[in-house]
Formats: sequence, C-alpha cells, structure tokens
Amino acid sequence: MREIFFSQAINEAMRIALEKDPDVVVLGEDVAGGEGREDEGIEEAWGGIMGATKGLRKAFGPERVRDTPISETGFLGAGVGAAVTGLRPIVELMFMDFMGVAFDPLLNQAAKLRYMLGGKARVPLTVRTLVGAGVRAAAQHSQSLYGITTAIPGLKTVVPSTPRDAKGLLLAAIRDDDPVVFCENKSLYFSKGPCPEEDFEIPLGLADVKREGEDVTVVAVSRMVHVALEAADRLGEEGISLEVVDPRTLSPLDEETILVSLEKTGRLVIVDEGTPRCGFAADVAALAADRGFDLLDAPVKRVTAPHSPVPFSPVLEDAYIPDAERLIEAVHEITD
Amino acid sequence: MREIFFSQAINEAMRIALEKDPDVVVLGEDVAGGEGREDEGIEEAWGGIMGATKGLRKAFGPERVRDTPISETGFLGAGVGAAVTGLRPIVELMFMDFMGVAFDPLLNQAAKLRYMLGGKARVPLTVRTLVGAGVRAAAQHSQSLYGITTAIPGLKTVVPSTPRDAKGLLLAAIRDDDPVVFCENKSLYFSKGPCPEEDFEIPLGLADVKREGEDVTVVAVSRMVHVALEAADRLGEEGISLEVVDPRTLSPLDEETILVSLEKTGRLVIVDEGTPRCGFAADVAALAADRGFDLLDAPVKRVTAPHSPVPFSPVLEDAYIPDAERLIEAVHEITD
Amino acid sequence: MQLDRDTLLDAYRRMRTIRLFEEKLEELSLAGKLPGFLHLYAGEEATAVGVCMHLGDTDYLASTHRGHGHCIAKGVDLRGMMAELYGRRSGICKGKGGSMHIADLDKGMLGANGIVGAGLPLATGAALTAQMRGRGQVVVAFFGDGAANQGSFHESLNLAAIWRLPVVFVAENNGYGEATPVEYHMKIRDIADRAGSYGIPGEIADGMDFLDVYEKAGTAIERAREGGGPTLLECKTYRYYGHYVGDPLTYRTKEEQEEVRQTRDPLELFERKAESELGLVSSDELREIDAEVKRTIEAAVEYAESSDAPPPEDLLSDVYVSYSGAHGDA
Amino acid sequence: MQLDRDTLLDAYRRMRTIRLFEEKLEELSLAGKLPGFLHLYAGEEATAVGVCMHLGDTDYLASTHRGHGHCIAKGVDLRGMMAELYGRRSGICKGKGGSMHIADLDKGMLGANGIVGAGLPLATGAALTAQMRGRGQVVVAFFGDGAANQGSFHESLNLAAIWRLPVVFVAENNGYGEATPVEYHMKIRDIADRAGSYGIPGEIADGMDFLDVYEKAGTAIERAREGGGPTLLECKTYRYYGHYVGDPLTYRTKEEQEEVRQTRDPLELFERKAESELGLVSSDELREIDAEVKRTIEAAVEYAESSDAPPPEDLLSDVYVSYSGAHGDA
Ligand SMILES: Cc1ncc(C[n+]2csc(CCOP(=O)(O)OP(=O)(O)O)c2C)c(N)n1
Ligand SMILES: Cc1ncc(C[n+]2csc(CCOP(=O)(O)OP(=O)(O)O)c2C)c(N)n1
Ligand SMILES: [Mg+2]
Ligand SMILES: [Mg+2]
Repeated sequence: MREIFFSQAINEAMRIALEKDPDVVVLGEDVAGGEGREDEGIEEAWGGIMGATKGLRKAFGPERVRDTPISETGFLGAGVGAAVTGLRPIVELMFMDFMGVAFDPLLNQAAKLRYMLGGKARVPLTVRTLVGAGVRAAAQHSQSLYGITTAIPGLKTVVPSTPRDAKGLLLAAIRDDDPVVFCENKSLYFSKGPCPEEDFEIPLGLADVKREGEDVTVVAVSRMVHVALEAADRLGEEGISLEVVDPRTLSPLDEETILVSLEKTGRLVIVDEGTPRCGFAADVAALAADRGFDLLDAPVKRVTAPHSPVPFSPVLEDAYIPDAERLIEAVHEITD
Repeated sequence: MREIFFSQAINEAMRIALEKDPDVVVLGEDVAGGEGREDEGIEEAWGGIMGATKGLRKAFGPERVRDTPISETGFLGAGVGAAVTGLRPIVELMFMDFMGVAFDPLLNQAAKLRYMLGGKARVPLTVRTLVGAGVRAAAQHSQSLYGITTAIPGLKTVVPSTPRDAKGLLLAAIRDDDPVVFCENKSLYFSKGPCPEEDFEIPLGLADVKREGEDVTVVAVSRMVHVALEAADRLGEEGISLEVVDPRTLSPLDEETILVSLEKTGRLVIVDEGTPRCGFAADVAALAADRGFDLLDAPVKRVTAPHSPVPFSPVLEDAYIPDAERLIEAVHEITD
Repeated sequence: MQLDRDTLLDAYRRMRTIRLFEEKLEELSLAGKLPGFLHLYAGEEATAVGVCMHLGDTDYLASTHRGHGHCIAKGVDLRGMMAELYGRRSGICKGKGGSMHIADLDKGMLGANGIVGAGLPLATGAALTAQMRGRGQVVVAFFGDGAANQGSFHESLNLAAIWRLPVVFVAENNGYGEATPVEYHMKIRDIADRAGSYGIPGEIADGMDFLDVYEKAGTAIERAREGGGPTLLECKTYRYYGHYVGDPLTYRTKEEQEEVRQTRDPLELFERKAESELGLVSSDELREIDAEVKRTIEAAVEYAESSDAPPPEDLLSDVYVSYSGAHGDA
Repeated sequence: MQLDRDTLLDAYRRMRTIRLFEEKLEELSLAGKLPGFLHLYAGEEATAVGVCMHLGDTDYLASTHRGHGHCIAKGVDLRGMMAELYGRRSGICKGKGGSMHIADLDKGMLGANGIVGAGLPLATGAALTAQMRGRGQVVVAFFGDGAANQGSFHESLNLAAIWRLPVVFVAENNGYGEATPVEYHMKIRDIADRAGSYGIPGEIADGMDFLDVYEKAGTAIERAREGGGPTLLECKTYRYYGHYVGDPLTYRTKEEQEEVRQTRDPLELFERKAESELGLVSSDELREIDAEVKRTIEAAVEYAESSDAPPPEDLLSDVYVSYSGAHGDA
C-alpha cells in the first residue's frame, strides 16, 4: 500500500467528507489564510498552521472552508449551533491547550444538548485539535488534554497513532452524529505510514492490537504507540514479549480488547503522554483493577508525564515525555 | 463543640482571613449584591447566591468585597493577575459548571505561571465553587468537576465534607501560596456539624479517617462521605465493618492514609458523585492497582454517577447520585 | 409596519399566555409542586412576543435561563412545557431538561441555557446553517444585560458581523443581572452602543411596548432575511418577579417596582394602544382571550400532573446517538 | 510631552536593541541554534518603547506571544532573556518558559503569554493590586489586533472600566493575526472605537512613530496613575517578519512589506525626527549606540551559549510552592 504522511491522511479525510456531503464545513483560524485578499492574488495562503487543510479552500470555496477570527468560544460554539441545526462542521481548535478559551461549548453545550433536549438533538460536530509535547512549544502549546474530554459524558474522544487510523477514524468521526474531539499528535504529523486511497471508516470504539505478544499488555495511544512498539522490539531481544493495544478512541473505550489481552498476559502497563492524575492511564488501570482483577498477576504500572506543566528547555522536555526506556523499566518491575 | 451550618463555616473562614490579612479580597457575582445603590439604602442585598459571603461587604467594604459583572474569564483571570502581584484573592465561581467559561485562567494561567516563570511567581488564589447534584438544577448547574482540576498540575483541589473541615481547609487554602480550587457541595450547605470558633487550619493533603473499620475501605469525599457513613451504619448491622477514608483534598492526595487502610482491610470501594471516566474514583483505583496491589484481596469497585449529564427530573436525578444502597451492593460484591 | 387585527390578537394571546403561565408557575413553585429553580419572564412579554411575531417555525431562537417567555412566543406547546417543568416523561424534553434547558427543535427553539451568554454562539452557528441553506431563515438570540458582559457576546457579534449572518441579537435589558444593577455592571447606558464595535446597526426599543419592539424587530429581521447581516437590538424592559422564585428582591425598591407595574405594564400598554389608539381590538375580545388562556394553562397543569415520571432507564438514554465499541459499550 | 536628550537616547537604545535582538534571533533560529517557535517583534519597536518609557520597575506589563520587545522595553536583562531562549538554566525563567512565556517579575514584566488574549485579565488583576496598594502604580496590557476579538478583551475592558482600574490597554494593530488580515477579522477600521463599549477613552497612535506613541501613551498612563481609569490605546504598526520564524509570508505582498520598511520604519523615523526636527541627538551618537547594542547582544549570545542546560531535577520543581500531603507528596 502507498505510504503517506499523517498530515496527508487528515487532509484526505476532510477532502472526501467535503466532496461527498454538502453539509460538511470546515471552520478555524487560518484554515485558509490570507482571506479577503483575492484582489491581490492571494488565496489560501496557509491551509492551516500545520498544512492539514491545504487545498480545501481552493477546492470547496470560502463558504465551506472558513477562516475565523481568534474567538474560540465564538466559532466552536457556532460549530455546535450549526451542528444542531443540520450542518456537519469540522472545527479546528489549533492546539488542544486552547480548550481553555473554548471549554463551555464542549463541556456544557455540545456534550449535553442531546440529553437536555430529551434525545431530540443531534450534534454531528468534529473538533480537530493538536496534542503532544516534543516540539519545544512549552507549557501552553504541548498538552495532551484528551483525558479531560474523555471525562465528559456526551463527547467522544479519538486519538489516532498512524496515518491509516487517522484517515479512517476522522471519516468516521465526521460522519458520527455525536460530537467528537479528534486529537492529532503534532509529533506524528510528518511521520509516514501505509494508508488506503479510498473512502473508508474505522468504527469509533474499536481498539487495534498493534503488536501481538504473550507476557505483558501495554496500552498506549497516539505517539506512545510508537514508544510501546520500540520497547516491544527491544524487550523482544531479551525474550519478553509485549502485546501493544491501541484503543484508538478513549471514549468509547474498547474495554473488551484490553481485557482479552490481559487474560493472556496477566500483566499491564499503560503508557501515556498525559499527566498522571485522573487521566487516561488511571482510567485503564481502574478498569483492570475491577473487571480485570482476577486476571492480574502483578501491579498495574503507569508510565506517564509527570504531574507538572510541559517545560520549554529541550533537555527537560525530553525527560518529560515517556520513552521506551521508562516503559522498559516499568515492564521489568513487574516481570522480574 | 458548637454546631454550625456548612455555609457558616465557609463564611467564618473568609471573615477571619479578611480580618487578619489586608491582602485578602473577595471577588464574585453578587458576593454583595445591589452594588451601587447605597443612595437608596441598599447595601449587600444578597451576600452570595447561597449566602456564603453574607456580611463581608458590610464589614470590609466595597474595595475588598467586590461584585463583578458576569465575566468569569475576566474576573477569574484578574484574580490570577492580582495574586501574582501580591494580593490573596478569593474568587467565587458560582457553580463549578461555569468553569466552561473560565477555564483558561485556571488551566493555562494560574496552574502554570509559577512553573513557566522558573519559580519566581506565587499564585495565592483561592477559587470557591459549588458542586454536586440533588437540587433539581439540571445538567449545567450540578456537575462535580473536581476530577478535572485534580488532573491539572499546578492546581490544588479541596473537597470538604463537614463544617469543621470546610472552615479549616478554607483557611489553609486562602493562606496557601498555590492556586486552590475549593469545592463546596450545595447539598451540604445547610447541614450542621461541630466546628471550632477560632482561627484554625487543616493542612492540605491530609486525609481524615471518618470511621474506623476492618473489612472494607471506602474512599469518599464531599457529600459521599455521608453516604459512606450511612452505608457503614447499615452494614455494621450485618457485621461488615467499613473504614471510611475522606481524603478531603484530591490534590495533593494523601496516598499513604489510603494505603494504610487498605493494608488493614484488603478491600476497596471508591464512591464518588463525579462521572466515572478519568475521574477521582479511577484515580484512587489506579493507586490501589499499583502501590496497593499486594494488599488487595478483591476487585476495586467504583460507585459513581453514570457516564451521563445530570438529569432534571427528580426521579432520574435521585437515581443519578450514588447512594448507600448502591454502595452496599458494591461492598457485598467483594465480601460475599 | 402594518398591523392587522389578527396579528394583534395573536400577539396579545401570546403575551397574556406568558403572563398567566408565569403567575401560575410562581404559585405552583411556592406551593412546593415544581422542582428546581424558576426564572420567570413576567414583565418582559412585549419583548419576546414583539420579536417572535416575525418568526416562523423554520426560524431559530436561542434563549436564556429565563426561557419560558421565548418558548411561548415561539409557539412551543404549553402542555409539553408544563410537563417538562414538572419533570415528567411527557415533557417537551422528556423531563431531562427542566426550566433551564427547555427547548423544542421542531419549533426552532434551540433551548433555554443555564450558562449566561452561551446562547449567542449557538445562534451564530444556526445562522451559519441558515445562510448556507439559502432559504431566508433567520435566527434570534435573546440575552440579558448581564450577558452583554460575557466574552461570548463579543465573539459572537464579531463573527456574525464579518460573515454577515442572518441573526438578530436581542438584548433584554431589564436593569439587573441577578442582584446587580446595570449601572454598576457596565459604564454605558445603552447596550445598543456596543454594535459600533462590530460595524453593525444598533437599535433601541421600548421593551415594554409591543408596537415599538414589533416595529424595530421587524426591520432587523427583514434586514437579516435579505442578507443584510446582523443587528443588535436592545429592548429596555423589566422583570416583575425576582431573579428566581424565592429571591427576596432586596436589591431594588418597592417604589421602583410599583412604578413600572403601574406605568409601563406591557399588557396594559398594549390594550391601551391597540384599543384606543389603533381601534383595532376591543377590551371584551381581550377578556375573552384572557379566559381562554387561563383554561389552557389549567389544562396544561392537569396534563402535567397526570403524566408519569420518566422510567429509570431514561437516565442512560440520549447521552449519545450511538456509542458502541467493538463489543458494544454503554 | 517634554522630551529631553537623555530620554530620546534611552528610547533609541531600547528600540535598536529590540531590532538587533530580533535580527539576531532570526539568524540563530534559521541556523538551528534556538529551539522552539519565535514570534519576532521587529518593526513594532516604537510601540513597545513609546509606551514603556513611561513605566518604572514597579509598574506592571502583561505581554503577548510576541513578547521580546516588551521585555526589552521594560528593561529585562538581555543575557537572561537570551539564555532563556536557549533553554538554559541561567535563563530568566530557568529555561522553563521559553519565548512564549518569557517574564521577569522583578521588572514588573508579568510574562509573554501563549494564549492569545490571556494577558488582558492578568493585567486587570495587577491593576486591582495597584489600585488597592494606592502607590500610583500603573499596568499596561499589550495585545494584538487578532486578540481584540477574544472574549477576554471584552471582559477585561469592561471590568477595568467599572472599577476604574489603573490600566492601559495597548492594541498593537499590525494588520494581521497570523495569516489573517484585520480587514477580514473585524468589520471596523479602528480598534480604538471599541472603547465606546466600555465608556472609556479610545485613542489612536501611529505605532511606527515613537514620538506619537510616547505622547499618547503618556497621557493615558498619567490618567491611569491619577485615578482616571483605563484607556484603550491603539497603535497602528507592522511586523517585519512572518508570524513566526519560518512563516513563508504568503498572505501579504512584497510591495506592501517593502513600502512599510521604506516609508514607515520606526528607527529611521525616529532618527529623522529626533535629529532633524528636534535637533536633540546626532546621527553619530546613534551609530555609537548601534555598535554598543550590537556588542551587548553578542555578549548575551555568548553568555547563553556558555550556560548549562537545566539539571534533570528541575523538571519537577516550581510546580507548587508547597505540595506536601500528610506523608509528603511529590
Ligand atoms: C456563565 C454563568 N455565570 C453566572 C451564572 C449565574 N446567573 C444566572 S442568571 C444570571 C444573571 C443574568 O443576568 P441577565 O443576563 O441580565 O439576565 P436576566 O436574568 O436579567 O434575564 C447569573 C449571574 C450563569 N448561569 N452562568
Ligand atoms: C487562544 C489562542 N488562539 C490561537 C492561538 C494561535 N495564535 C498565536 S498568535 C496568533 C495571532 C495573534 O494575532 P494578533 O493578536 O494580531 O498578534 P500578532 O501576532 O499580530 O502580534 C494566533 C492565532 C493562540 N496562541 N491562542
Ligand atoms: Mg438582566
Ligand atoms: Mg496582529
């Protein structure tokens, strides 16, 4: 299969969705760029801060691919209002950290409208956003806040790790009738992987076993899947076999696939770039401690970012992000 | 000891703090009420939506007890700016649900300033806010979102369950040099309990064993402590003895007290009014699954609100909130 | 604006319905029959109705925590509303929303909102839908004077302005946000002046006078329908009851309240103008309507009280349209 | 405003420092020596300096993502700044903040901010402190044209207005928010007009002309110091580089950029006015300053490059002042 960049996979999914469904619109800051300057020969100057929306404004026009002012509550809230009245908006929240200025439309509107209206409303909104540290962007542009959206009933949260998953899940997210927060890791943006050309969907709530193994189950999403695979390679050399489970969506969470793996291995490590308190790693550990308790042969380990903001300094930031080294240590702790 | 209402305990703590420290100010919507109408003989018309700030504006004047417009990002952000420049603000965020419109000052400013500034800043801000369901206030006025603030490094989160704890912890929170989110359960507001008259502090990060017991550890905060105590009474009659641990602060979390209890009982149930995913119950379960694993004799059970918004209808809302019945069932599951 | 008899009678019926509905709610609430918090709309009838007379079912409306009046003005079924406020299964939101989230998408009523200011972005988004559909639909966002200080107000008006969206932002300036007088919470007298920040028209109407609201809202809505973009319309009004049922009203004088009721009551003003000045309706007709409305409301109460509470399984439905993992979750 | 030689030379030195500092950063960044994203302030020197010449160390400043110029104008140590941008322990924030969070509380510089619009509430709060202290301190909040559409702008100006806080809100209108022209992102020409929404004065200065900014900022800051409350001061300016280092600048024409550089350059404008019109300084003096500044910056680079990276244990410090549970946590 052809290999494409993660960013291209995102772009293709939006392009297909826009082509096939006239209700799909794209809103966000500089998703086009240079708007209003056609006279000067300027059109779609940027195509998104990371280029993910490149070409969309040219192909689908300024009505359907709209630059917004810097007003996240305004345009994300408008995304909710548009969704509930029949459009299928894809809203780009440039960095997930900016949830700070756009939290109400997610927490109290998108997530709750259907319930509050007794099931009459549909909110087919997709919020695309960047997560992850590693690019020296410091404390306010590096957070992995998907634990927070996972905590909110009414939202779905997707965290893809490969170009193929990104494309198939984004198409599913856009076409889903519930609000979905779609988290793209900026460190994966220019990584390549196989990805079909056609229109296809990966169902939300379906985990993928990225590597089969016998001894320890490692649950990981997003960039950490690759850390887990690296650890699996290295541990394989010492004869320890990891099974790497990538839930791909945190909400809904495919609990069964995790438990089935645990049944085989009896050991669990969760590796997550989010911070440790009330996060995704704790969530999976709690699942194991309850439904998986009888399957467990050892303590459930969590390898996460520390309970601290993301530092700027490269040496500190590198120490901040969980790596294969730390994961291997955790595995040793429960296999020695 | 005299018994007072929870609301009085909150009021007394603020009064003492205002008296003793000229840098303490109180900001919030209608913390006074009727502002600007002295000419008409109107002064401090409300004293807070729940009466918690009653009398403060009269005693300390409109400079130190300030009504704000409905601009949560503005005045909570101003609280951060005031704190970092030397005041010690107590900001009332009327309902924790309104975090939606005031999230950035917490997530990206208060929580991170000290770190981003390399330790030069202090942010002695206290945010008081109401949590909890049970008063038919529906989906946007009933949430227990303390799991979200607990997840954020740089913030502290306090969740008192009794008037005494409320007073001692609020005084400690106000005097703490870090930003603290102080969550008051509206259903406890008019409950009474013993509380010292004098100025005293309960250190943040210190759990309280509300009931000693042998068979099962129940971890609970806020209103759920009382649910746990009720269950303890009822189970006591069948010869099952619960130990009720009230962490009182979720961040910092007193892990040791929980583990010490677990060492004795070998069984753990967490009961929480928050929703289940990535929440406080999962967090404590994860602790048990790791550091407490060798102490556990049974699966770790979580009794929480469901993964849904809070419904309006009284029958549904009553079913939404965890009660002694459900806690007892969970205990039976792991003791039978 | 042309006004015929039918329009006037229709408007009166809606206004009287709001008034009596709210009076009934206060009575029921104080009698302990209604759960939860109620923010009553009485006193502001001319604003909701003066605006909504220009809207059809395919037009949208985003409301506030004080949403009953908007619902009624937009034609939402009274029985469904009353059952909702009782928390019954037959409620317009199956009893899950209650007063602060009362809504009816079939009538274009996007919902009351417990978050002050949150309706404005929703309305802006609905207006985006309307603009893209190109069928001349219009959206109205109601919000209070207090809400005019929320960031969402600013962001929404700017966004609607630059996209020239078909939305009318109606500020219901009733002089107070909770217990805080507007003279304290902003330094300007007229919220309409804020339109200047967005390059859109700002108008002021006497929110107690149906005819004035009707006229000015008509102009703004017509402009929006024809692609002329948003308007900020401020209606100067007054709420008769406290912020919520139970509010001791300690922040305003009795004199002030009585004066408004005596000199500016929207129903009396309407009657005076429609009967004496326009000579289009008679007092007798209006009294008949009063009686009818009363019966309708009593019937709604009966309907609500005889309706069932939601079954326990309703707790978990309607969170998602679909939420199935590989192996069926939740 | 009176202007003496010393003030002018001081101002020039600060402006030239900003220009050369930013040019050096671009060079270092393109050479791969500096980690992270850099938003350069070059072109806007007259705005930061024209304002900050009126501020002392006890006055506060809240900045933006484009904060180097504000730091330099406020007197923050260049070596500490440069080391910070290199992520070194000797950095002004121990290497933890970087360009987007560069700050120095000792100089009243509350920090660059990675969240557009977040500086305004912080400044408002600092102004509350200033007001309560009663020592005549003043706060300045810089923010961009793009930030003027954030809710925090609206909420902060209103709050500062009603509390009459000693804060000056300085809009740096450089024509773009990232790649979006201001004519697209708002429908009005002058951000200063938004002052009308809050009942405070709105002024416009030529942000490329030090003398004009100096004068208008002086008036606003004096008003604030004397208890006259906030002002919204808009400075029309231009950024010479892209939004960040690496931005291909595809959203504006070469002609536009060259014209500004040739006709409105703040340093040249300054030199022309200060030398020819005022006759207070000579070009030779300025060239000397240029050379000195250059050396200072080179020294800062050397300092930064010879400084150590933070030790690993720094990762976990400075999260809290104290975070000890019963049994010592974190
Ligand atoms: C974001 C938010 N802040 C505060 C509140 C609490 N609250 C509910 S209504 C209200 C006053 C609203 O005033 P206004 O907008 O003038 O509307 P009115 O009640 O006068 O109709 C407040 C402060 C809320 N519901 N949401
Ligand atoms: C809340 C938020 N939204 C978006 C961004 C991304 N962003 C960084 S700078 C910028 C443009 C800011 O424009 P303006 O306020 O005009 O300042 P300028 O860059 O022109 O100095 C944007 C959109 C951000 N950092 N924070
Ligand atoms: Mg009002
Ligand atoms: Mg700009």
